[in-house]
Amino acid sequence: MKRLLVAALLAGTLLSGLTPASADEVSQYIPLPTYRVGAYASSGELWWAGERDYFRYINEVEGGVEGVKLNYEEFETEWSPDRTVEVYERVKAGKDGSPLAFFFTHGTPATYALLEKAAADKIPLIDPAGGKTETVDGTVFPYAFPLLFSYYSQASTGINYIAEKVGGFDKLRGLKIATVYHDSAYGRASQPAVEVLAKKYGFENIQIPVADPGNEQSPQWRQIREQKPDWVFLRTWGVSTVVALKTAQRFGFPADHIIGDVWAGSESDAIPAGTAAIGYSALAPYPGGTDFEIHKRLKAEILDKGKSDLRDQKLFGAVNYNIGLVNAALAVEALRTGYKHFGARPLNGEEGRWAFEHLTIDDKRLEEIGFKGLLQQIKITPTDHEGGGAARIQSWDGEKWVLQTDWIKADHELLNPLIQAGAAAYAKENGITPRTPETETN
Amino acid sequence: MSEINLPAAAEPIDQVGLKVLTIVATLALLVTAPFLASEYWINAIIVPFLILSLAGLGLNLLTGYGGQLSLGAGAFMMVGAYATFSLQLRVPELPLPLALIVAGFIAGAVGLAFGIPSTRIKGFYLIVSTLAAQFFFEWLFLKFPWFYNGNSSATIALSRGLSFFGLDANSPHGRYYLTLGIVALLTLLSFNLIRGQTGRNWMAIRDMDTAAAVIGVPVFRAKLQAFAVSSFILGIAGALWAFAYLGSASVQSFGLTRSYQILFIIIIGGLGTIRGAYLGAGFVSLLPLALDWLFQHLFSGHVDAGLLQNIQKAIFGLLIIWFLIKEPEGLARLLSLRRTQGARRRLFPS
Amino acid sequence: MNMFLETLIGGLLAGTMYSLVAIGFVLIYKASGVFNYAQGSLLLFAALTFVTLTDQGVPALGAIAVTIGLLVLTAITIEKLLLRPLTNRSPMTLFMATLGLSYVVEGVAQGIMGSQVRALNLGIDDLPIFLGDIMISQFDLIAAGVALAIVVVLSLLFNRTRIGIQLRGVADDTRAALSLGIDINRIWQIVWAVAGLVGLVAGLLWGARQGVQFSLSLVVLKALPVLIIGGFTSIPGAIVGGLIVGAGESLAETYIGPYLGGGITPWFAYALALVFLFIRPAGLFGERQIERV
Amino acid sequence: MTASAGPALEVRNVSLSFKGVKAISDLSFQVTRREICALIGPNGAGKSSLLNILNGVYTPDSGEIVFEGEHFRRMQPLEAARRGIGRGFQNNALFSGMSVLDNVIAGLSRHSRVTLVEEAFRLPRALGQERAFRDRALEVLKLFDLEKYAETLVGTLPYGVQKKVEIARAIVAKPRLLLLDEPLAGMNAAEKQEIAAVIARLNRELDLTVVLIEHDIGIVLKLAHHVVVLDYGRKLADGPPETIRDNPDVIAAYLGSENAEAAA
Repeated sequence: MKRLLVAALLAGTLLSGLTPASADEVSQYIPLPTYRVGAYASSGELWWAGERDYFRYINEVEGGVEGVKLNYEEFETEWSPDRTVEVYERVKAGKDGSPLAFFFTHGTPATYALLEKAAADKIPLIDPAGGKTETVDGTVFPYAFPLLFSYYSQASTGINYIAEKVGGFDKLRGLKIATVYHDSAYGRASQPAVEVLAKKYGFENIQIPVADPGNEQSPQWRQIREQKPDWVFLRTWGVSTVVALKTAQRFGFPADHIIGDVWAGSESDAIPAGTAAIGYSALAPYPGGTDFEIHKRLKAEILDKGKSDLRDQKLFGAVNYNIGLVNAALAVEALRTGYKHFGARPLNGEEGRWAFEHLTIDDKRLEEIGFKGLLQQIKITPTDHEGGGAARIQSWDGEKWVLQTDWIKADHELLNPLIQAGAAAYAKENGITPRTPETETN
Repeated sequence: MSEINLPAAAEPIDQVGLKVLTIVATLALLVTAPFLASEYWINAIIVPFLILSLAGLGLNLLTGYGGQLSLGAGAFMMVGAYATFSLQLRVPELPLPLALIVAGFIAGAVGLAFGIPSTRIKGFYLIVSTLAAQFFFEWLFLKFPWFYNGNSSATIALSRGLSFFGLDANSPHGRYYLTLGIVALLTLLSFNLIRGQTGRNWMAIRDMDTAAAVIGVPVFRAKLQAFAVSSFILGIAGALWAFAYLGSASVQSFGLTRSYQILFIIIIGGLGTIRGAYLGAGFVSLLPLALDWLFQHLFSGHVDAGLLQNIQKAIFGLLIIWFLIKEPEGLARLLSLRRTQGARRRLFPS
Repeated sequence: MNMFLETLIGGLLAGTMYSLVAIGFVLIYKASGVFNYAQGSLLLFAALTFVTLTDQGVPALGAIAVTIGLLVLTAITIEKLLLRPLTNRSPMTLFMATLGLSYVVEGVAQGIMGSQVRALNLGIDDLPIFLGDIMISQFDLIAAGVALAIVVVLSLLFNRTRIGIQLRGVADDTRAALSLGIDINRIWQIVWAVAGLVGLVAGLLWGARQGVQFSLSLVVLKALPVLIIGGFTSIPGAIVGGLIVGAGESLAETYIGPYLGGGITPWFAYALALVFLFIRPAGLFGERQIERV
Repeated sequence: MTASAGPALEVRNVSLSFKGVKAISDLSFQVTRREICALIGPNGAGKSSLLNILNGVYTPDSGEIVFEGEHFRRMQPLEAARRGIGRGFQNNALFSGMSVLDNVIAGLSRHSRVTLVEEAFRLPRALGQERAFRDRALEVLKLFDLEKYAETLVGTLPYGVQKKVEIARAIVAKPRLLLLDEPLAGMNAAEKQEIAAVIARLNRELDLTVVLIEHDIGIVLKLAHHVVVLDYGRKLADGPPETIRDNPDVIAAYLGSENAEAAA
């Protein structure tokens, strides 16, 4: 009996290696490494709901992208980079006749882990508002796309917003700005940018680490109480954001002087913090809310027809849900660009790269796809894999996120040399010859 | 091969023949595997399976044979990986195989240091020492940029790739043979240790450490040896995990969940057996795939994806409990051909 | 000096939050000799159940009653399906079984109730109070009071009720208790249920602090050094251990952290516990094991 | 063979307590070289605790032990083994996950001279030692007629056989002092006679000093040269078997009514 069980499991596994081929029409395969289990599931659940709802909308309402259906499939990773690598290996050859045009990593550490592999396999890694900042330089990193909003841009936009609040960049001189960060590669990713900004504008740069998972932060906030910074830039993630806001309240630091980054600015961060989050602002390359055109379309076609992946429809329009929508839209628009160039058939990795490198979403297109206000204008080029670098600022009013500003751009002139220097160092260390896009064909 | 002709009562000739046949078949399979399996199977299943087996073996020497419970397997893997990275970066003259060995020794020395408390602390109190190692190294390797050469992502990767005395081992096949060779060699060495005096000392301590001391087993030395040897193997496994499987790694690759995973491998596979590590690693690598497949075919579309994932997690937990209750010796015994060996051993007597 | 005092007091109060978690471990360890790794998951399960019920509009008292009922059922199930079949197995086997149990509890709890972060408002305003220059957290003060109340209630339970006295008998000498006809399985069920209740209290307080979500189950990692320092068998030990860990972490992060780049709390508690283990292997209040050969 | 004259073992004013309860109070006695000394007394008299002090499992609160002329405040288990003190336990303390042969070889551990590397690569020295250990262990097993069980997992054997394996393990490294805790417990009469004969032979042929704890007074009086009677951690009587048998204190306190009959 026991042996039978083991044998059955083994047989099942072997069979799972063989994929059933569905014949007639070939769709574009899109694997989604997801985390519905584990410490980060709370952000994940909504994110996948957004992605799936949008893909479903494209498939069922718009009949696919240029007629090509999207075949998306989930793989559980628990946000573990190792398991994401496993998923990547599993899917990189494509499925059911469709090659892989790109791979969503759904997490900065996973992007780091896959950087070299994907470059070797020629598969674009898509990690909007995440990834490795230097990979903005597409001449050294042709297959990495930290779309929208790199970590340097996050720091810069945050400082720009503070400058706006205090009445100009000259007023930054002499201010103290503390960064409370999750002590990980993610948390530290913005440090070089803040350093440069501090030098340029003459504010004092205080860096305070919070060790993972960060569920007790009194020492950190006591330090803040001692050093009395004027503003706090919060670069935490998961539970450490909630605890940071709660502890800030306890130590009497005003929430309206705390600015969170992208990954510290969702409902999952604000709701559990209760009153401590009122007035807290966050960078929003993906604003929350349901007032955007796309939400009306989704509500009518997906939610009201009971096809949504959302378990709790109250969370429709939550920041994490909208992250999913925007990511899905970026993928769809890139594919569309590619299909127009290569023909309406599943793309491979190299074609996928071309597609992303020629992705342009202007205001008119934003209106058409219903993302006006939710997504910034995008123009990706072979030398700029970010393509945006702006965010809106939203504040928590105790119930929901309220948008405070229009798109605030990061200071790319200041940041680009930093990024290029980092990319050049990487190229040297790894023996990569940066490509020269001008001379490339197609 | 003269033994085959002896009228050994224990093993009739046809059984011995069968054994030889099995070994030959296994060897043939191992060598030709890359040509039978797809690249996906080699990269994503077989190579990690081999490395996890090696890590399981390393932990099994300490926990299954030496009776010292450790929740720090990940930490020692981490030390091995970061040491290999540092050596390849800073001592480029050192060829990879030697770097791996030196890294193993560094991991072994670290394991030895964290094993010192075991001479005063017994049983599961020891998990404090091993957990301390786990958290300390997660912090250390992230905190000081020297360990990852200051790159902004805090990850480590071998910039020159894998090579084995001039042979390029970067292709899937290269990685497979590199891993297989190291795993096979370390398994053989471990096997030799286990059936010799060292193994006897470890098992004596596991079965009854006070009695072991009284009859003259050098408990202090043997425990430290167990920590050092186990960490040596774990360190090499960690380096392979980072560079032969993942390609690049960060502290998250060797977090607490990795430590648990290695522990589960040996519980499920069989504590205190060599092949248990392999069986357990196979089980742990394949079970999620099998459950995925099963659930996709049974419930796809009917049940919420989040629920599915959580059910799988619960099933995994149940299997662990079930193994501990029903088969404390794990798959190694379950699949054993010699089931008649008598009553069960009791590991870790209370 | 004020800074030092404030750090110390803040740390001590935060430490009682660790103690609250540790008490649940002590109860189970005393009665069944298990280091129950799943205590963190049970804590998550309890808090999640409560929040899910109140979100559905169930009044708080009703939600507590239902949660307690579920915890009792869980305790009985665990006793029947896990403890009983593993009777007389080594502490390490039991520990590993509870590791598996934590997967089951987490999977079931989050599978049914979802993994969204839930807010939990206990109506405690967490505004700072000042004692002279020294700032004290109101929330932590209340948590400390709750911890104290639990200790008082538990010691009354142990010293004044028949069940409690039987339980102490089981803890002191299982074999003798068995020979006296004490139903040890029932004792286990009761103790696991009580530990679940303590977990509920701890889960609610921690949940109010950081939201009810998966990471609640990680507080188990904070409880272990507390237990090592205080001793696995002593409830006062859990309190004192919590205070030491809380104060130690807080002072270390403030005064040693800057020299090491900060963020040292995850391992500092373990290093502290190791030091204590070397000095007093059984913990401050624990009983020394006598080896019988 | 080292010290010319004097006792092999001397216990001087040893006291031991657990959690404030006295287990042994101010106990002193001597064991002469090459004698079999029996410790008798009711349960809880402190007999096993005393053996545990002698080979370093427990540390006495006060007092000292003199073994072959050297004074010890506290003995370490490994040190005791190295100095030639062998030990059999009351409730079998065999290594249940190992074969009978391996259990006995484990008793030779302190004679091992090969390094980890030699063993991992099976270098000649490691193989040679392994062979020598195996031969020596088989030799001892033969003494107890246990060769047929050599490869059997020890936990699967009957209690009486395990008892023998334990004695074999205790003497395999040729100790000079052998401590045995109830070596005859749980055996039938024939087995008892057999083991008693082996103990007597070891004592005679190997010049082995033996300290044993035994409840079977009949065998004790025949086997032992010297008897020490303990009661509640104190020495009640000390002398050759004949005088012990007639000591009224002993009869009153320990032998009691039914035991007295058994002794007669």
